[in-house]
Amino acid sequence: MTPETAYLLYFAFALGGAGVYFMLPRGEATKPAVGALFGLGSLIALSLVLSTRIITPDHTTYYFYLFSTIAIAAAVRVITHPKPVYSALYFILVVISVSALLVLLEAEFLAVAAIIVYAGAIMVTYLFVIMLAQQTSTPHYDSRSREPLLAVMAGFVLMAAIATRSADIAPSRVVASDARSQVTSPVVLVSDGATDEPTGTINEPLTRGNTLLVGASVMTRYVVVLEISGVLLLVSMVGAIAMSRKRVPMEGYRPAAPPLGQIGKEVEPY
Amino acid sequence: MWEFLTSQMGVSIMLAAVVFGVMQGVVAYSIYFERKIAAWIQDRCGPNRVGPFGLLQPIADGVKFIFKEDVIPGHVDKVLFVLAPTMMFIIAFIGLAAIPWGGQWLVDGKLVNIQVSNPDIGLLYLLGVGGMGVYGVVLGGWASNNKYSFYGAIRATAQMLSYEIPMGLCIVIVVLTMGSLRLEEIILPQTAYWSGAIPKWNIFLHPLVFLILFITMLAEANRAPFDLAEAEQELVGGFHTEYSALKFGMFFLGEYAHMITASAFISVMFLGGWHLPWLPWAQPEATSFAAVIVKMLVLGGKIAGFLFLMMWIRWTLPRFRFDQLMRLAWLGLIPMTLGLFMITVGLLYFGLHRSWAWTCGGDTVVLVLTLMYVAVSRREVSGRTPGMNVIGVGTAAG
Amino acid sequence: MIHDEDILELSEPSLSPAEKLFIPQILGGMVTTIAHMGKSMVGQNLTVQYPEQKRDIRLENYRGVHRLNRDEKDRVACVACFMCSTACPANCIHIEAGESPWEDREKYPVKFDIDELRCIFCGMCEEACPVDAIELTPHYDLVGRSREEMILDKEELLAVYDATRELKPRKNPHVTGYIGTGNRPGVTSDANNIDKEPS
Amino acid sequence: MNSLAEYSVISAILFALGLVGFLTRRNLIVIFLSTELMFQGIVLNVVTYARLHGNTDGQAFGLFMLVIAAVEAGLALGMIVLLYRRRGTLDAEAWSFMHG
Repeated sequence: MTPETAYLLYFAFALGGAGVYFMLPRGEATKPAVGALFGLGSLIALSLVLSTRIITPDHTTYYFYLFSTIAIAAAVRVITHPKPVYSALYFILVVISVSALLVLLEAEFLAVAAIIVYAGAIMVTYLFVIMLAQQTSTPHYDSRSREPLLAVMAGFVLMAAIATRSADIAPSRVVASDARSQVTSPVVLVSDGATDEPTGTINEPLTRGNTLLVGASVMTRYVVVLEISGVLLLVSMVGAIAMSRKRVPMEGYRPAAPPLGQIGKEVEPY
Repeated sequence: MWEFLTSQMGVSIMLAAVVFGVMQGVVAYSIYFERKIAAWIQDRCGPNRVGPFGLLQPIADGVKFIFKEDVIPGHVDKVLFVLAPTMMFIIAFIGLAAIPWGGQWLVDGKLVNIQVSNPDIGLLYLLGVGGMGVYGVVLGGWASNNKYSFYGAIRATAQMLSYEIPMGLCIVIVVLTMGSLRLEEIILPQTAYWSGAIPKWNIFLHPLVFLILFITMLAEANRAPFDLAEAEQELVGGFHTEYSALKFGMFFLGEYAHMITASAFISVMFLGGWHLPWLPWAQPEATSFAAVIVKMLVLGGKIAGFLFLMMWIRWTLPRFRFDQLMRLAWLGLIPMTLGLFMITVGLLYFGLHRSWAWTCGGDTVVLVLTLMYVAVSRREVSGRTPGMNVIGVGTAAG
Repeated sequence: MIHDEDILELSEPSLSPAEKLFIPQILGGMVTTIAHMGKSMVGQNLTVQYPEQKRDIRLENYRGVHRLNRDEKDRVACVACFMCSTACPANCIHIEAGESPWEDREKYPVKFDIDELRCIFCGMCEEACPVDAIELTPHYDLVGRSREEMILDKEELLAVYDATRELKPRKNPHVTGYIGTGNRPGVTSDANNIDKEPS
Repeated sequence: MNSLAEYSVISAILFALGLVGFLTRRNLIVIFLSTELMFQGIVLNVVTYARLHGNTDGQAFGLFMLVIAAVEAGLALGMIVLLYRRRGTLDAEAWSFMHG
């Protein structure tokens, strides 16, 4: 990565940080429109950086840009939307677009599994809890964030650090560490002529069925992990049931009784 | 042009357009037939005013849905209120993308799949899409900001989450038997014959799994007797109480599209998809264009059969009560499918998973065990068991 | 007050295993419904095709739209005694009385409005009328485009009489002694005979 | 054909956005949503690198991550329901007295 592209990347992240800061709920000071403007600028700068990495554009490139844009925009809305229901829905959008990116990476099985598990089960449960617990009016703790400036700075500095490092993939090291891999497929490493830095690129798809490969991997090399995750699921099931089974009133604490007969006036229905 | 049209992508695009267009009409007419069948079962005539035998009724309904005033009540969450029926509609339709409609077509010396998309993970795709189907109901119910709608949404959530487990297990059993997640490869082994006479359809291999999958499909499609989300007697209209005009129409169409997707899915999984025994056009070897049409018609006939079965069941059975619904899933279907799953895995280990005697024997064992459990269980249908109302006593107000 | 002997203790029927399994019962129910469906499909259903077919109703006492009867000289038979509006439980009859231009009675209705939307078609007005001037007809498909249209005034009520005179002739009220306003076909009650005697 | 660096940049962005959300938001449910967002970034990254290596270990670990996410969601939601019942609020600050 040349210094110019690195600076452009940092600029993109700075713009993005500003955008997220403006969009984060801060009561009256929230300016979603300004934030969206900054975010748009950031996305454009980012796409400029990423476009330098394209070797030969084909249709996957356009899909990549489409779905990564959706993923980032939706992710920003997940953390900035004052209503948790919308956050959850935007998160479903993130899951779907990340799954699309996984499909582009030829990981169809994981992509669909993510949709089934996240969108089909986990997020439904989240929505269930949100809808049961949350009123339609936005409570104060949703309209005010905690230390938005510091958090945004920390997050985006981290983002810049990780992204800059991971944009510098050195394939020679990667191939060396891949020597012990059992299930392999041809990886063709193409040199990025513009920057004279090598970049890992795949020209040939995985030949055997993706599900078969994942299954072989899970059932042979990582079978212990599989067993452990099964146990973990069992433990969490037991834990969740044990936790939500009985309501234990706290010592001396009485929950504030909701005002009677006021539903629809002072108290919004749910 | 012909080159493109006969390529896989051209066929996929055309098929997508055709399927989407035809399905709109089929969905509309399935509403008509639902009303007709309901009427016949109840000794009535059904729609017979618009056109001969009322055949233009769906068009009249469509016109009405479009031109009625589209009310958005003031207290609703507008974005989600508009989004919910759209989601219901779209999610019900996109499942059709993975259905293999007509086998393969030999054109210009190359074989083309009559399928919008033939992903490696067709079954999982359908499962994922089915899992998303609940969002329309949940969002519609919550966004309406109406207690009845909300109850409908909550019921739908709990119901779908519960019935997804036996459904997934049934699908896993089929996958274990057929050894593939690709729908076309699930159909192909089913086109063989036992002793030259009986097609190797999975329904003969796993009748109990078929039954359970059909029940869970009914529940997933929110059909009677599992339509608690819209129980008119208790919840006014359930999740679509506040909806009117085109939005209500989309909920309505979405429900029927969901039924069609589920029927196509279960036909492919258990009834050999486009295969019909002894009909030479509907064999995998037949790849002419006429054969493709015949295969599509065969699959369409199977879908129509399932639709009729669903409607017949709807106008026969009363709705479940919610605790009955939950008990059926958690104490009935899930243990049964778990037992079937383990038996199938065992048979797979010994290589007997495609032998009729062994799989049906396994199904019988599970059925007999269930019958024995049911016979000795002291629960009555009313759900009023001794000590049941003790739960909840002495808890803090929430 | 509910007496002990009126209370019927019920217990749930105990179910056989087949009934607990639902499936045989479900199949039995489905056989029943498909049998009904087969019967209906060959045309044996009970539905009356309403605008073309109409159910047979009893003309004498069907309580449909009101009418104001005319007497033998085609005058309105009402004497504006307000009995009907007093008896009306729905308060749907509004009468304004005026001095009668005829010699044989003192008052007659200048205005006689019935709000058919408020009316509950109980027939109390018919019972209350001393001269059998107001009656309910077998005419039941009354429609309108506005609420005002559904308030029938005197002329409209008389028109209803003209329209239904053939279908349901006016009773011969012996109290008024009017003659020639028609006889009810097929009814040979004492009332008919009594009415004829003064003539 | 894309180079894989882009995918890892996207995953880094998702991860960091999840971190920002985790730090700033006060609603318990949104906090857990942010952790799920971080999971998404990680899954994408792992699969990207696995693709680079040409094997499927990353996808296997993606699957295990899904399991972890499900476990986390089950426990976290159970806990949130419990906390909500005690306090009637989803504000994380309502429980700040638990420190030390």
